[in-house]
Amino acid sequence: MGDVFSVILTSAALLFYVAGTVGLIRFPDTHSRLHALTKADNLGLGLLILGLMAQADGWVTLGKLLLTWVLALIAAGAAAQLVARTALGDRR
Amino acid sequence: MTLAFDLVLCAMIVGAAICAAVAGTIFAAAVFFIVYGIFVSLAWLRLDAFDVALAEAAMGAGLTGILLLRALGRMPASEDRPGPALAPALAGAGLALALGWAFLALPESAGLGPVVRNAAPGAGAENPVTAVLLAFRAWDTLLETIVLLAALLGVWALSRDEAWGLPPGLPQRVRPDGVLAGFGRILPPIGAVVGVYLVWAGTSRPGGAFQGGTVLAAVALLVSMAGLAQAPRVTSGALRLVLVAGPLVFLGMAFIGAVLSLWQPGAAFLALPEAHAKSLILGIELMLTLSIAVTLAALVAGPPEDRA
Amino acid sequence: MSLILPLLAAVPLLGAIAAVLAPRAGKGIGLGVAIVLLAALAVLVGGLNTPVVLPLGGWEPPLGIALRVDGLAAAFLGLAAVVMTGVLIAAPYRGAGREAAAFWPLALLLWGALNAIFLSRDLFNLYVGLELLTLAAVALAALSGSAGALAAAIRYMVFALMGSLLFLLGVALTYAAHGALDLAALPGRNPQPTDALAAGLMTAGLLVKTALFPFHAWLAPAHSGAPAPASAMLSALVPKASFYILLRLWFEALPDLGRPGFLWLMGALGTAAILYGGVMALRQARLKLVIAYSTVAQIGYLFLVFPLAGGGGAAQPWAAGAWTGVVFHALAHGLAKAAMFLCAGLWLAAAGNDRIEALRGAARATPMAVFAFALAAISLMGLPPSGGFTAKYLMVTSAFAAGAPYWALGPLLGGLLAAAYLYRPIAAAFAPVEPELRPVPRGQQAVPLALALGAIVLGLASAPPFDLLQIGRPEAAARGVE
Amino acid sequence: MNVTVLGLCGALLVGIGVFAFLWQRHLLRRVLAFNVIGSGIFLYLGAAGARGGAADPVPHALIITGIVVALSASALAVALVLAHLHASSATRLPEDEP
Repeated sequence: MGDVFSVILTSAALLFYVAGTVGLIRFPDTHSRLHALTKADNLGLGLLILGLMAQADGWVTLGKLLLTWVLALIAAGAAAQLVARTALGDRR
Repeated sequence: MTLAFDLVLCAMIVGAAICAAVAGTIFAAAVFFIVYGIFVSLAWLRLDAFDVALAEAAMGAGLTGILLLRALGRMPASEDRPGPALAPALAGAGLALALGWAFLALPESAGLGPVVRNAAPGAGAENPVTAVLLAFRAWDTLLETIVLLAALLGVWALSRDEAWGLPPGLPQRVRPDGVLAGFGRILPPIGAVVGVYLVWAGTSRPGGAFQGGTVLAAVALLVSMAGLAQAPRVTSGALRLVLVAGPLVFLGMAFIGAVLSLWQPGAAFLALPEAHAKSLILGIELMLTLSIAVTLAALVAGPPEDRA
Repeated sequence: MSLILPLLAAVPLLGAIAAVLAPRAGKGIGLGVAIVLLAALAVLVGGLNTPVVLPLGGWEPPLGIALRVDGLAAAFLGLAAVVMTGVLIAAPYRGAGREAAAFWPLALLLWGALNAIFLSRDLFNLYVGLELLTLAAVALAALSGSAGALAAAIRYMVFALMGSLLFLLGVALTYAAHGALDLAALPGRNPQPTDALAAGLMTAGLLVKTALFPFHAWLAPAHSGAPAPASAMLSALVPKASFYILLRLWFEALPDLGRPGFLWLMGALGTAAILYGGVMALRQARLKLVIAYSTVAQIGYLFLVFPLAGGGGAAQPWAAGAWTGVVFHALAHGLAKAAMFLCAGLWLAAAGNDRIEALRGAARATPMAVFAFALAAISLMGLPPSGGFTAKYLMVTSAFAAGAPYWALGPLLGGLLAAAYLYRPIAAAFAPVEPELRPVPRGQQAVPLALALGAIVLGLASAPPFDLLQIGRPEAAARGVE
Repeated sequence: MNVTVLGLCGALLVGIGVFAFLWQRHLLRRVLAFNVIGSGIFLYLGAAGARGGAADPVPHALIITGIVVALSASALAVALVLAHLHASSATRLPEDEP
C-alpha cells in the first residue's frame, strides 16, 4: 500500500520537474523562467517528499523529510526573489 | 536494477564533467561544476560513504562552487579561447585508459577495513571514519587543519596594502528589510543546530568536524552577506584566536601526551588516554569545527578589499 | 628520542600559530622556534646510532602513521634548521602590516611542512605535507604583490597542483593495490602489475614539484620574484623536499621497480638540466634570475643519484659514495643558495634594483656580503675546499669507477658553466669604481656569510656528516635499484 | 560490478579533468579542472576501497582530508587569480596570452 502511494506520488513529482524544466528552457525571459522553475519544482519536491514519507521508518525521519521541504521552499523563494531583483536591475 | 541506476548516474556525472570542462562561458562551466559535485556526492552514497558524500556536497560542490562564482562576479567578461586540443586530449585519454586498466587489474580487496573496525571502539569513536581521522591518522588531520590556515594566510596576504586591516571580503550593502535580510534571519538558527548536530553525531554516525564546520561556515557567510553582522577585521585578535583555536587545542593535547610519556608508559604524542578518549575526541572536534567554520567562511570571503 | 621526533615538526607549527596570534612578535617567535629546534637537533644527532621509528599516538602502521629519523632525515632536518635560522634572522619584516603578518607564520608553516615531510613514512601523510609546503611556498612567492610576482606565483601553483594530483593518484593506486601507505611496508609487498603505473605517477608528480628539466618553467620567475628571504627558502629547501621523497620512494620503498631505462632517463634529464640551467643563467642580466637559473642547474646534479647509486653491476663498490655525494650536494647547495639569495636581497635593497651592473664596486661597500657570495660561488662551482667539491668529487669518481664516464660530463661542464655565470656578478663587485650602493649594516651581511661558511665547512669537515649519512642508509643505495 | 562502474567513472573523470587543465587557458577554468581531477581521483580510490563488499573507512578518511586540502588550494588559487587580474587586467598567464 505504502509502496504504491510512493510510486504514484514520486511519478507525479517527476512530471512537475519535467514541466518546470521545459518552462526553464522554453520561456523567453528571466521572470517567467523563474516562475516556471519555482512553482513547478517546489510542488514537485513536495510530492516527492510526501511519497518518501510513506517509506519513513519513524517520526524522526518524517520530521527530517518535512524540514527538508520547508528549508528548500524558503531557500528557493529567497533565491528567486534575489535573481528576479538582479534581473530587474540589469534591465534598467 | 541498481546497475542501471549506477550506469545512468555515471553517465550524468561524466556528462556534467564534460560540460564543466568545455562549456562556452565560464559561468556555465561553474554551474555545471556545482551540478557535477552534487552528482558525485550521490555516487558516494552508492558507495556507502556517507561522510564523504556530506563533505563532497558541502565543500566540493558548495564552497568550491561559491568560490568560482564569487570570482566570476569580479571579472570582466573576457574572450576565453583555449589552446590547441590535441596534446591535452591525448594526455587525458591516455591517463584515463591507464587508470581504467589498472582498476581492472587490481588484486582483490586489500584494504584495512577489518583492522579499523576492530580497533575503532578502543580509539574512542564508533564511526570508523572518525576513528581514522582523529585517532589512527590524527597527524594527517592536524596537518590538514594547518593547511586550511596556511591557505587563509596566503589569501589574506594578497590584499592590497591599503585594504589591510579591513574585514575579509568586500563591504556588503544590503537593504535591511530586503529578502536576503529576512532569509538571513530565518536560516542561521537552523543551520547552527544542523552544524553542531553533525559534529556531535559524527563520533558514532556519519558527520564530523569538517562537515559540521562547512554548514556553520555557510551560516556565517549568510549572516555577513545579509548585512546582519559585520565581519571582524583581519587584524582582530579575537578572530585570529578563533581561527587557531582548533589546531591549537589539537596540538596542545598532542604535546601534553608527549610530556606525559616521560613518566607514563601508555602516553605518547597524539595518543589520547583510552578512558577519556571519547570525550576528548568530541572536545577536539568541537574546537576544530569552530576554527574550520570561521576559516572556511574567511576563505570564501577572500582578502580584505576596499573597493567594489 | 620519542619526545624529540614529533616536536621537530610540531614546534614550528606551534610557532606559526603563535605568530598568527601575535604578528608583531613574529621575529621573536621565529627565533625562539629556531633555538628550540637547533637544540633538539643537536640532542637528536648526538644520540643517533641507529634509525629511530615512532608510531604516532601509539598506532602502529598500517593503521597509524610512523615517523622515522635516520642519517638522511637528520641531515635534511639539519639543513632546514640552519637555513631557516639564517633566513629568520635576516628577514627584515617588522610590525603588524600585511607583509609582516603573512611572512612570519608562513615561513614557520613552511618549516613545519619540511620537517613533517623529512620525518614522515606514510605516503598520504607525505601528500598532505607537500600540499602544506606548496601553499606556504606559493603564498611567499606572491608576497610582494607585484604583477610579475603574482603571475609567477600562479604559474608555480599550476605546476604544483598538477604535481600534487599526479602524486596523489599514485598514492591512491598504491593503497588500492596493497592496502598500505607505510614506506616500510612496500618492499615486502606482493608485487602487482599496477605498481609500475603507481610509481610512475608518483615520480612524475615529484619531478614537476622538484622542477627537474623539462618541468622547470615555473622555478626561475617564482624564485626570483619573491622577496629575498622567501627566495632563500624556496630555492634552498622547497625542491629538496620532493627530491627527498623520490629518494625514499626509489631507494627504500620500491627499489625492485627500477629499470636501466628509467635510471638512464633520470640521469639524462639531470644532465640536461645542468647544461640548460647553466646556459640560461649565463644569459640573465638580473642577479636574482642568475641565482634562480643556477638552481635549475643544481637540481640536475641531484638526479645523477639514479644512474650512479642506482645502477647495479660495475657501479656497486662506489654506489654508496655516489649516494652520499648527492646528499652532500643537496646540503651544500642549500647553504650556498640561501647565502646567495640573502646577499642578492641586501644588494637589491642597497642599489634599488638587482641588475648585475648595479653591483659595480660592491666589494668596497659590502665586503662581507661579497665575500659570502664568493664563498657560496666556490661551493656551487665545486672547487675545493667546499661541500660542493666533496659532492662532485664523490659523484665524478663513482661515474668513472662505474665505467660510465658520461655521467661525469654534467658535473664537470656544470662546474665550468657555474664559474662562468658567477664570474659576472663577482667581477662586477670587484670593479674598481666608487660604489653606488647605500651602506649595509655589518650585522645583516653576517648571516649570508655564516651560511656560505657552512657550505665550505661541509667540505673541510666532511667526516661527521659523512658518517651521519651512513646511519640507516638504504641497502639499495649500495646494491642498486634494479 | 557496480563498484567497477564507479571506479571506471573516476578514471574517466581524471582524464576529462587533465584534458581541461591542459587545454583551457583561463585560470578559473583551470582551477575548476583541478577540482574535477581531484574528485575523479577520490572516486577512483573510494571505489577501489569498496570492492571487498564492506566499505573500507581508511580511503573515506583520506578522501575527506583530500577534499579539504583541495578546497584550501582552490581558495588560494582563486584569490591569486583575482589579485593577478587587479594587478595586470589579465585572466590568463602572460605566456598564454593570444
